[in-house]
Amino acid sequence: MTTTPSTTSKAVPDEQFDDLTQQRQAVLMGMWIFLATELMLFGGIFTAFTVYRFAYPDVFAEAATHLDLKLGTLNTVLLVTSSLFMALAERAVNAERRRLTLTFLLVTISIGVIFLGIKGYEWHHEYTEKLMPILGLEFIYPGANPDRAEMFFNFYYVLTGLHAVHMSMGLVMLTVLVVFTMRWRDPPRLGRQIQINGLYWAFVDVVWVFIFTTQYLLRA
Amino acid sequence: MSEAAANQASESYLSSGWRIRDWLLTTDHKRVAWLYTISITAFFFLGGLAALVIRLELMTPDGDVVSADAYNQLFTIHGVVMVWFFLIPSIPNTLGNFLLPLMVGAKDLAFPKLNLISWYIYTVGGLFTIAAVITSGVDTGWTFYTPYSTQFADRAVVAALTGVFVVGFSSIATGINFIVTTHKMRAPGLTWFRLPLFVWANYATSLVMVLATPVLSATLILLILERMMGIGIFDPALGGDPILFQHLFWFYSHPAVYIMILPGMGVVSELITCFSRKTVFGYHGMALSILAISVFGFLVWGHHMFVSGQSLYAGLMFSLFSFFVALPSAIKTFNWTATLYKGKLIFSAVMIYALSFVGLFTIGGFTGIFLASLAVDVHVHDTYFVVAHFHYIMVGSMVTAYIGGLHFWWPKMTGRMYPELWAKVAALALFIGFNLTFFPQYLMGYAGMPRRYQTYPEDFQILHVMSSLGAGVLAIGYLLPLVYLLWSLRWGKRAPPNPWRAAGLEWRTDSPPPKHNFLEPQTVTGPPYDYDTIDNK
Amino acid sequence: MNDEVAPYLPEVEKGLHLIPTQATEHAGQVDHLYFALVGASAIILLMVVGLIAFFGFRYRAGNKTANRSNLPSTRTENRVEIAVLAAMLTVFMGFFAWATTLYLDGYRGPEPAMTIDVVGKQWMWKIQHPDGTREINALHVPVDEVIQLRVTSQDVIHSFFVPAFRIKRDVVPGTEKTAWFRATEPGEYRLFCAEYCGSFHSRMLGKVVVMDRGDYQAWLTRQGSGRTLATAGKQLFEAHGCSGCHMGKSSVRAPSLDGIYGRSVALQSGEVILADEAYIRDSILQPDKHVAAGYEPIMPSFAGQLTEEEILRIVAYIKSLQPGDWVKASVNGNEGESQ
Amino acid sequence: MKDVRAPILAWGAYLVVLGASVAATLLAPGLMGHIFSLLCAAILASLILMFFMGLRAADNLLRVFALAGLMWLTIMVSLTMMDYISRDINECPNAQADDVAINTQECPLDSARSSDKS
Repeated sequence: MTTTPSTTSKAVPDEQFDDLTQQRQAVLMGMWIFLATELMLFGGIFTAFTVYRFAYPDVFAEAATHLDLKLGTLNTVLLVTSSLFMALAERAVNAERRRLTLTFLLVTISIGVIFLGIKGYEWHHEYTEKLMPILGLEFIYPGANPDRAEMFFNFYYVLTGLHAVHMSMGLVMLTVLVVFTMRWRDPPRLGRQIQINGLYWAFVDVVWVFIFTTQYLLRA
Repeated sequence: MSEAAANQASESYLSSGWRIRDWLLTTDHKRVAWLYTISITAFFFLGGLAALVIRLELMTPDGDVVSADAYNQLFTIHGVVMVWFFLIPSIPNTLGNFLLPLMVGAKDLAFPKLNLISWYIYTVGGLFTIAAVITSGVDTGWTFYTPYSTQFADRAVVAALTGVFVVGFSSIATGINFIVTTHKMRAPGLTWFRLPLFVWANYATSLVMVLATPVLSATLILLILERMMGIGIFDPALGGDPILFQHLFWFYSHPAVYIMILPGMGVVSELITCFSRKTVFGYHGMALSILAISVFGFLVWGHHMFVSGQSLYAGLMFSLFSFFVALPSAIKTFNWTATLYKGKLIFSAVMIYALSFVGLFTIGGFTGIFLASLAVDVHVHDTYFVVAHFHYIMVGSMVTAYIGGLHFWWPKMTGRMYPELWAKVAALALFIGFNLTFFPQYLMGYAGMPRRYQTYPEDFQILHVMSSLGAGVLAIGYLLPLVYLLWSLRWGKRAPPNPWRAAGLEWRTDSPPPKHNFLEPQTVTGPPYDYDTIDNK
Repeated sequence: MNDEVAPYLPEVEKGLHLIPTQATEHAGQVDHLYFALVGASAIILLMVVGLIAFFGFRYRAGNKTANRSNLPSTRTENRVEIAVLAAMLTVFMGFFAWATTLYLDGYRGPEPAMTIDVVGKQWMWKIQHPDGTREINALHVPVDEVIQLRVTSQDVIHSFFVPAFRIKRDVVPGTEKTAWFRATEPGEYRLFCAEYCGSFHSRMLGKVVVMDRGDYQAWLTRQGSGRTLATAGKQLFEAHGCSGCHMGKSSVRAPSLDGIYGRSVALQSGEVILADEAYIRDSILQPDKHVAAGYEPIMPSFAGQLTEEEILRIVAYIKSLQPGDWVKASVNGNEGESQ
Repeated sequence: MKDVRAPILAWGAYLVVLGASVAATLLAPGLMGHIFSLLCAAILASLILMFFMGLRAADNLLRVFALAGLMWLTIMVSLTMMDYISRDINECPNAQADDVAINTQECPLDSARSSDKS
């Protein structure tokens, strides 16, 4: 939203704003509203999931046991750790510590990439187990009611897939921030940008908490 | 300040810079508003053209103008274009974009670049859908009901869905922009209960856009995945439930109706107060009822599904809520009427538009009560009664408000006056044409004529012919303003800053306004619509 | 109207009825509610328009004599608003109660005398009576009996809509819904599909025939006698050599006929036609008229070789065939399920 | 660099709650375990919202918007579930597309009829 590099390091608000406080509040508010829309986006899919979770409780609980709980838990830990480093990066940039900011951002990105790697490994594993009922792939389910279990896996792929898309977008934005941090032109502005992106990154984490809980933990 | 600098600052937003990039890369909300106006007008006439062919086809009971598939594609084009590319963005993105910053005394919207991007998203998404629909055809209707859309309609459904999905982001961007602008960028002294009702209406609309549109996006994602990748969430063959699609779809699409009508209510409130020369009756009630509609609008989506097979209790609940949501609308209608009481009424073209709105909205609103009544809805559901009802709201009311508003703020937007006499003719043509088109549809709806029928039993022909003739008159009512408004751009009289002696910050600046809207910061000291003070000055 | 559906259009109920025929008691009750709603809205609309007209005249800008002093205070405005709100709330809740009661009456009917199965399919209605009698796009029912319909769909969502009964029920694949009615007037009434279902949505029409109980029994018997007719038809079918081509292990030369009745058949010409009695009859007498897609027009006409009665028997036989009655393997090519 | 204690502590608390949630799933599967896990999810989400997203220090307006999303999500889920809880999703469990193929010997609905609620 506010990606134009400012020409001076002196803090000047964008032309539509009266002062920096107003700008900061406006941007923050805009981001929170955007996150509310993201919540509703995932919420639509969670609503559908809830409907079927109630309709086929046993089948879904059984199907969940076919996911890899260890890797899922590991990923949850990784993601919250990356959120922690993101939060630390925000504090580092506010303290005008360039190297520290850079380090924290890079750690955040690395953990994010590892997360996606593990997720990809999980998908691959499920693919080899023939538990991937998409694109006309063979679906061989070793339990009762394969039709309804297929529904569980449908949701699993939609939710984790959409989440992975959001992660990837977050990673792209974080990479841009790394470039900005290396340039270190306007630290207060960079601080705002890191704060906004940190909100997004943490939100993706919140979504993951619910994906993890509903997909991995509600098992028989 | 030197004279040259002063001149430059006070130069109108229209006169500075006419290179292509000055328009296509502008971040000025007023220019973006124009970009939107142009796209929206194009889409409106495209959708209208489809409607005219449909009405032509329905002149006779047989399918003799177009083939059955072509007919289905036509009403799909009409629905998709009118709902997503015209009605939803219409007032917020044209008048709202232009006026919201002016009305709150801001230099621009909070995120001008986002505003420009939203236009690109909208236009690209819209053109993409149109291209898909025209080259390969989509015949699902604008509702995309499963399983027809996922398994049986063998055309460019995915492309159309993608286009609609993309356009959703433009709605969201606009919504965020408006909400933040209203919250954070009001002029000193402009408290919430001093805001013009137009701002209230756009604020409420934005809330609905922001909270409802993502659900549509989620639904469309599921639909696209189901169609492309075989992820069958709604597929009955996999134990899925097609009704779930309807729940998710209408969770967006019913509030979307309020996205369409609320801004119209805001516009009409402005017009009626100005030409009654007095403040609106029950300002607080008006503002709160706008908010109430936007919240209650989220609780009633199930009334689209009374015969679909949702549970009995869900039906009862949604019916009850649907009656509730009619209450604030009833208050508003009453207040508009009461605003006339002891006013000094001037029957300009704008006022005729506004009063047409009140009449048409009353009819459309009350037939909404018919549809909220379970037993009656079972009979008229999916018949022309419903078609007539929502056209009374969305075309009769909303488009009338839009065109009325366009006239009212035309001098502000362009610096030119439109020809008053022609405007009156157009307003009357619109009112008469509209009623002639859609009133017969109520009658044939109760008589049992289902909607989306290309051929029909001969008994209904007389009503269909009336309706088609009305559509012709209506077309004139829409084309006339297009002609004389364009004419006025060049030959219209120059407009003074405040030709209507109207209240509101937007009238304090020049017509057309300078780039940053106001030459000096504005403050507000009194309530809105203080026409007593203006007239007695 | 399209030729294909013309035979199914009801004979009666011609001419425009703004209020459709009231063929059930429920229809009359719905109409009462409708009239009340129309009345209430007319009153409100007249009030709004009347006030606008009255104020418009009285307080027009040119009228200097109008008394414009003593505008209502905010407090008065609030009171008036609340009064309007309360009045509307009362009216609305009245209508809600009325409409809901009526709906509940119509939702769960009395104990049904019979249950008829209805299956929607692009673009026809298939109906099966309790005794197994089947019909297409027509529903014969006895008068004054509580008829329960059990509706489902084979493909997309349709909606079973009989205006004269004021009933409508969406027909959703994968679910089974019920609707009921008790027709009070013998006659023929329109049956529409009210939920958009694809290309020929507007031709998915039918009729409901309400008959006196005796007539209904007679009708059922006539349909039932189809079984003995069919047995005779089978002998004719074999005697005239039809089975040679149509029943062969690999039906290369001619389409297999089991289960053809009531199906959509793709024709060589690219059209799709409903295999009803008329179609089967035409195919016997004028085989070149509708050639099934993928086959040569080699079948000879049997016009003049068969008596009308013999044709009826053969038609009855073909109608009685179910898919798989013949060798499963021979069912190919001619499936012709449209879409 | 100030106030790094709070996010690190929050992170620690997160890991503890997460551990409890996973343990509950493994040790006490079934309804109680599920409810516990969902409660844990709510706590985990709140921890992130409060400490990593700064909602603890944010002004009320932001909290309202954060809550508004949640509120509307609740509306969507509860009203939709209201429909599903009060009807049987499996009204015709066997009436899947294949079974409903017309032209079968019996009425397509017979199979559904025989399998439940006769």
